[in-house]
Amino acid sequence: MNLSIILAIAFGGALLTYFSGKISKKARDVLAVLISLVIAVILAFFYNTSSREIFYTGFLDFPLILRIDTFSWFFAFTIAVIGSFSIIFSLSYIRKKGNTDYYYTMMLLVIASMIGIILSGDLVSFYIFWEIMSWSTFLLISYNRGPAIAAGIKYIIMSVTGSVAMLVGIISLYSHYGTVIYTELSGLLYNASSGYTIFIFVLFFIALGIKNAIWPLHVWLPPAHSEAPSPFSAVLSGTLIKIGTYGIILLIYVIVKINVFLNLGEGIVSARYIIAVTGAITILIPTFIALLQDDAKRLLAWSTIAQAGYIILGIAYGTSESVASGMFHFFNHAIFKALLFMVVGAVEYRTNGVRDLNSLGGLIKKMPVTFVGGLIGICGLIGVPLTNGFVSKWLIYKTLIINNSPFLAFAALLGTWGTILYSYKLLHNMFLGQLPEKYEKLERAPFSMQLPIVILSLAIILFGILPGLPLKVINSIESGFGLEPLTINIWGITSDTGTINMLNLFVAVFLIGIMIWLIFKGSKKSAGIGQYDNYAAGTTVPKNKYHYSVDFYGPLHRMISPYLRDFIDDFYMSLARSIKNLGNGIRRIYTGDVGYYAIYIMLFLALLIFIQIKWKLW
Amino acid sequence: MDRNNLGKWLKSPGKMGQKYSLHALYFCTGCGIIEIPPSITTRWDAERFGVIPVATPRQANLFLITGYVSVKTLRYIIRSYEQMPEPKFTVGFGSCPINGGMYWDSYNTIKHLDKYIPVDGWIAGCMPRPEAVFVAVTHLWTLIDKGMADGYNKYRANYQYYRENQEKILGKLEWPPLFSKNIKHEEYRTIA
Amino acid sequence: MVMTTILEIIFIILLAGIIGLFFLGLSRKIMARIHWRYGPPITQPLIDIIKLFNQTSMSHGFLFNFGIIFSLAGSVVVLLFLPFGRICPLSDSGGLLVILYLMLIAPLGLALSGGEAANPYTSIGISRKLLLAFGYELPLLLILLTVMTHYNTISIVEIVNKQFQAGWSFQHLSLLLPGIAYILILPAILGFRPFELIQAPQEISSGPMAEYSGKFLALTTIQHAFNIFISISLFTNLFLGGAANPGYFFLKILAVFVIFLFANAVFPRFRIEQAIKYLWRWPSILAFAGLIIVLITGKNF
Amino acid sequence: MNFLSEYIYYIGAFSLIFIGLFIVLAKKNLIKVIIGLSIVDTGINLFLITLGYIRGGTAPVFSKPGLKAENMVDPVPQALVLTAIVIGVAVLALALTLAIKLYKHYGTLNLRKIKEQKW
Amino acid sequence: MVNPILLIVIPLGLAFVVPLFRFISKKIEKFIPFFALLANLIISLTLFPHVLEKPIHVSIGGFLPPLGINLVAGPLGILFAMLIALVGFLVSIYAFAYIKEKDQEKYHILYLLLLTGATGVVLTGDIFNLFVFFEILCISSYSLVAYFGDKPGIESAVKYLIQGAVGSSLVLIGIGLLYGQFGTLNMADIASNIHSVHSISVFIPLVLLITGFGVEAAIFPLNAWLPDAHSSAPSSISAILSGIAIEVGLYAIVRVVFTLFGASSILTFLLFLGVITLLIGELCAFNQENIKRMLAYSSIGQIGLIVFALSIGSLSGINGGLFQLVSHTLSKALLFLAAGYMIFRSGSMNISSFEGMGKKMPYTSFAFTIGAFSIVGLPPFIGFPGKFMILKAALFEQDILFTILVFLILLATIIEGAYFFRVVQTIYFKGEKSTPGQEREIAPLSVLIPVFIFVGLIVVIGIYPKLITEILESSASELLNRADYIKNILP
Repeated sequence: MNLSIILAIAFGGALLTYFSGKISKKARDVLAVLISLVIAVILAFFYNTSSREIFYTGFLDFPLILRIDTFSWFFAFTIAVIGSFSIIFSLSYIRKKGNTDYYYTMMLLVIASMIGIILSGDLVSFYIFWEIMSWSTFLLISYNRGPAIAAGIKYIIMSVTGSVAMLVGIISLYSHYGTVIYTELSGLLYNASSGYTIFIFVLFFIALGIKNAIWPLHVWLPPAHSEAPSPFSAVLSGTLIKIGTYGIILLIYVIVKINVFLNLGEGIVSARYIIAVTGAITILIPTFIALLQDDAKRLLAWSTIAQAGYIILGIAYGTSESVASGMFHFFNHAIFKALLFMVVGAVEYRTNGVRDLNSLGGLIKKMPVTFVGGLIGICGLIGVPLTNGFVSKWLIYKTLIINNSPFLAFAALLGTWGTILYSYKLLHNMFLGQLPEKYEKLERAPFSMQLPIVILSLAIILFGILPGLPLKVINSIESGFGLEPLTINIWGITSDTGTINMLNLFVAVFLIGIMIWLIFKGSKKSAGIGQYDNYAAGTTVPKNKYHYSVDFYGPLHRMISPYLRDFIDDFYMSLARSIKNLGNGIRRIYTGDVGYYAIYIMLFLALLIFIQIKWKLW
Repeated sequence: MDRNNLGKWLKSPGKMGQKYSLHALYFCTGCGIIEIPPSITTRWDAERFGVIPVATPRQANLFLITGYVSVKTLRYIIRSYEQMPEPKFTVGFGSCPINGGMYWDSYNTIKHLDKYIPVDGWIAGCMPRPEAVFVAVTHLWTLIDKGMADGYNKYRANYQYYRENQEKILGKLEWPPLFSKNIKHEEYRTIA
Repeated sequence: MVMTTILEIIFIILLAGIIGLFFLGLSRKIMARIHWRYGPPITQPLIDIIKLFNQTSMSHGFLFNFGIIFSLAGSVVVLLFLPFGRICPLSDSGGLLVILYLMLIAPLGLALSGGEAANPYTSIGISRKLLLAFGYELPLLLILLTVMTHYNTISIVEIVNKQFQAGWSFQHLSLLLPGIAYILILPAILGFRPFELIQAPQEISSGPMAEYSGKFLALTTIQHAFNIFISISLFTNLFLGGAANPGYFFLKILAVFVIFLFANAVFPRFRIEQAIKYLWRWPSILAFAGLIIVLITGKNF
Repeated sequence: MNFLSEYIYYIGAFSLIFIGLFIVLAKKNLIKVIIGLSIVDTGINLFLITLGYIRGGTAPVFSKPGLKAENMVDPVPQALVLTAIVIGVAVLALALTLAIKLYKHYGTLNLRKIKEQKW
Repeated sequence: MVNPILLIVIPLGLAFVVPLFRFISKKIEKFIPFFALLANLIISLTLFPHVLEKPIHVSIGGFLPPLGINLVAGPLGILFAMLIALVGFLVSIYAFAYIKEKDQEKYHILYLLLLTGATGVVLTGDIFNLFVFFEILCISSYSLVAYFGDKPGIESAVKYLIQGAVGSSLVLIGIGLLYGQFGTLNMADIASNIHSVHSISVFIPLVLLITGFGVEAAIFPLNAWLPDAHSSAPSSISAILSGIAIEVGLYAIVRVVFTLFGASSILTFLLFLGVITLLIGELCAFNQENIKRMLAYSSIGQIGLIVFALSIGSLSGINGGLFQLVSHTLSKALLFLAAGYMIFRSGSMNISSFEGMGKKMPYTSFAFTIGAFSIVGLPPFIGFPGKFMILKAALFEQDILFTILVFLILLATIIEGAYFFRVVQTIYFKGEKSTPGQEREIAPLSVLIPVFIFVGLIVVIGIYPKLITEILESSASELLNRADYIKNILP
């Protein structure tokens, strides 16, 4: 099997889907799902293989290379799977809206380009796919119109900013070392001056950080994630921002190499520490901001930034445990954040686009499967033991504490407790509490929505109990990076400094749960009552008078909201405004008066002569 | 007081539990409420007998009707009573719930509380002193022991009657009937 | 080996339940005595539980039931990770971090259960409960991080062992401050005064428990009992050197509990903002100072 | 004085050019500007002619006997000037046409007022 | 082998035949530019392989180079001729449906003359001849800008004319000075003697020529005519002006600077000038509401980028600059054509009037999007290799100055991206959601065909840039190796 075939299927499939949509809608749906699944299945066969091929030689002097190893397999496979679930989810989500052909094509194009990025073996093809991803994402973010337009423009401007910076980095590397192929570049920076390495680092981090939404570069993410169509939000949040993560790992561990990276700077001003602290800030501030959100998807978007902070923290910290936790958390986050966006999407679908947390409620009675998906999703997000988020978070806390960085650990832990608050708010305000009367007749989510929700929920539990499965892959990636692999078994991790065994936990929780359930079951049965039979000081609960999920964390809101303006966003907006004003000002030199124009010509002539007389240029 | 009688505890734990853990719901339904604070605080300390006030009818099994009951209050009394879990006991406090008392000819108080909800015991007087509360509690113990404090069963058995009386004075009630018909020993719908 | 573990587990759970209920009764008795009352018998919580199990109850649905089970199971599982004297059945499964995480299952479970009740009071109560938890977690995390950094381990068993060798944590200045901070936040963890604002019976009708009746109330009472036991024995293990045998351990936690009760019987109630501000100020500053001292003086082990 | 008589044509040509440019830069009436352009053209033409001019030279006709090549005027600038004149006329004609049209639209030829196309 | 002089003769001759064809049939006249440029395209394509081996030069009238006027068809010239023929050909197809006036023969004559002028400029080897062709180009473009005779058109044409006339006067003075010093008009001849005279006598003509041609090439601050003229000309002419006229002006400058004067020291100045032009163009375009004005300012920016790239002075820099030039020609022509037809339909040049165009005119909108992406430099479109090559050339200098300039260029790219993406969003995502009954107004085939040929070229060259890199490389080396150029013409 050839790697270029995957790309051919992916890109060709995207175009094919568009044209098949002109013929038959059924065929298009089937084709879209089929293509995404086929990519995932083909990628699955590449497990534990490594190969490398030149797939195109026509671009200037650069042979474009594809390669696969465990590292890229891990990312590519995750992306393909999440992508295909999102497409399955889209089947009914998108049916009500227009432009369906366009939607599927762009979706497949985004997935294809992401896989292209992951599989590429040199920086030029990395960049090409990166840009294709950027613009196709842009075209899909604005799909919902209205506020999505501003979101899209914000995204693409930041994205272009990042990618031009990265382009400079790539070309600079090429001009220094004469190659852009990972394997040839790797370790070459060992001899470079640290100033140059930092230059390269900064350039790449602008691009990767914007895509990964590291804190001061995150401003595109909340509007983009919240305004995009929900299945695409799942792709965005679950996989697209992880492309940034992939790039960062690639940069640090493949191109720069771990030994150079760890020796870059000293103590607190080392690259490692600075990036890790940035990661910690990325955890804290967005977590607090997420607490204040009233829009379900915007809340999840801020949460995505915060979780990306964990990943960055883990990857940049540079111990083998932290890197493992970063990659494991990437995997977990892809699953549970995709799941949560799908849950919100299902609710949005049934309630005709309502995402305002203050006007939903009580949907557990109407959409139980979706609710369970949401519950498991937030458990994974929080990292409740026996869900997948737990092990990755445990690893990062542990390595931070053992290696004597308690403040980073504090940030990570506090972020988790903030996560509890906002994720509970999400669940409570959508599914729990009072069911508004207008939603009395709501139906369950359609099957094509329930299917990915159920599978992803099961995956969360599965990888929570058997963290060894992904950790095994991560281990072999780490040994490729020159890090010491962890000692793992299928149930957990053993080491001198701290051991975790999910089997013990699972059995304990399971048995005790069963025990308590038996006690519960054994005692008197309870009568079922509805929400209108509530205690309300003797009165009946009024039906549509008020809604008590509004302002759920009011007291905290009052306390912290003055300190939590997104001043970074304000900064960027004022920057944009001042560029606009500058442009408007500069435009005034074209006064419309031809006399001035003639004077300009003469002035230019005078300037040229002056320069010659002054400096003798030629 | 047989609270420390281990044999009785083993024989009928439910009954003993009911006796010595009376969680009282006391709405400020009338002037009688003024006697409740002394009885639960330092001077008389009802907690020695396991009588403590609770905040919601869900957690309560003793309903104290403290004083006169106006028509408006009756609605809330009925609602709260129906929300209490079984077994539950009602005690009318003062003479007004018994026969109207000094409001015997008032147009908007009810004269006989037991027409609307079943009452297991009465404390006469205007006002009864806190000691009288304890007398009522000990009396209630006896009734529970003998199985005679079964107002909640009566309510179930004669629900039509009560509901009719309630609707006669209150007009149509907002909540649906608690029991569909007069049921003797049938549990209502269970799910857990 | 497995048999001993299982026996240990059963032993710990039973003992913790008994001790927790005893503490609950004791607290009521001591409170009454401080109020110049006679007070209920010390077995009163048990009587309440027996009664509650014999009552009917109302349920709002699946999650209403499940949340309670979830919450209680979370509390019980924590017990298995805490050294009780020298007994700690699951000492090798994650250490203090797992305990931290498992401690959050209980409030989460109650919150989920209460959430389905769709009662206004419940919603307000849950909101307060989670906010209060957020409030006390900030100092608590700093405290635990100080301890873990000081001993450079995440295993609570090892922390206890090291205290056997080198004396109680209280002897080190760096851990004395966090220890005091822990005592300051203990009422918030347990929901005692002045942090009774979660239930606040006069205000929001016992908050998250407003819809609980019968067995639900019984299970929450048991959970509360476990919670008292867990948070006090965590303190004992971290700062008072644990104990070599269960009896000695019991005496230690009893002493801590009684001191704590006397300290807290006289307070009125905070509002939620005041509570969070308080928690983020003094205990956090103390714990932070401890952490700084640990980082400056270096690790002792 | 010698300088003046030596370079009189150049001085004249460049004076014309600068006068024309000044008119283009300073005047606001379109017609005057066009006249200025035309003056510039004339100046340039004069300049080109001067380049090839030799004082007392003859026409560059080789077939005529008795004429020395050194005394012949360079014919190329004259050819250039012919072309340049044609171009100048074309521009002038076009400019005037446009001026008429412009006047129809705006009712004025004041270039300071014709400022709709700007920024 | 075909004589390259045909490239000039065919359109020039046919231009004046157009009125004659009116007598035969009025319908036929619009096809004359089509055939003329098709012929040109074919001729330049057939010349192409020969030129790569050895530049062709033709002496007109049999006089040998220093004396007579000669044509030099080097790789650079043929590259430009090919571009001119291609764009002219496609735009002439576009004009079938776009130019609807009764008396169209003026349009076609002037159109052919414009292209004749452009082709002449790039093919000639004589500096005065270059000026003459340049004037043909300029005069026909003045009149084409005013073709519709509406208020903005006339105003812009007048302003364009005044600036252009001043510019060409300067050129003519410069040529006169050159002739006065060297006694010859042949470029190769001048080039071979350029170092024999005092530098002050060289730099004045150089400065005059740069300024004069700079007006047409729209270098800042000589570009004030451009936004007016581009926005008020007919869209087909805007496409030609933006895609060809500016480029030809640029060619003249490049020819003068590289071949005629070999003045590599002025390149540093041009480098800054390019960056400033780029920044100012993009900043001015940033908040434009008029789509064509926005595209015009964007052209200024792109010219700045090309000037920057050419002024790097290395082989790869010139290579990148020429690539960017080709890419700009194709993309900007596409953008003007697509936008032009959308303006034609919506009746307004305001960007907000494009709302919902994505539904109404799906193909045109799609083409516009491709053009916009290409201009911004997104792969896999033609703009990307161009930008890539320029950055590569700049960074290969390994100079901190170049790094700073590169960052300024990228800043401009971001600004450019911002306003182009805004338009793309307006086309697709703004306005009312489409209703099922809404009918599409698909553009006529004669619009779609050229537009989609442009799209095809943009995508194909974007994916396979090697298609044109060969000729670009030999063009670049032609520019750099003055000695070869001189030797070829004056053996």
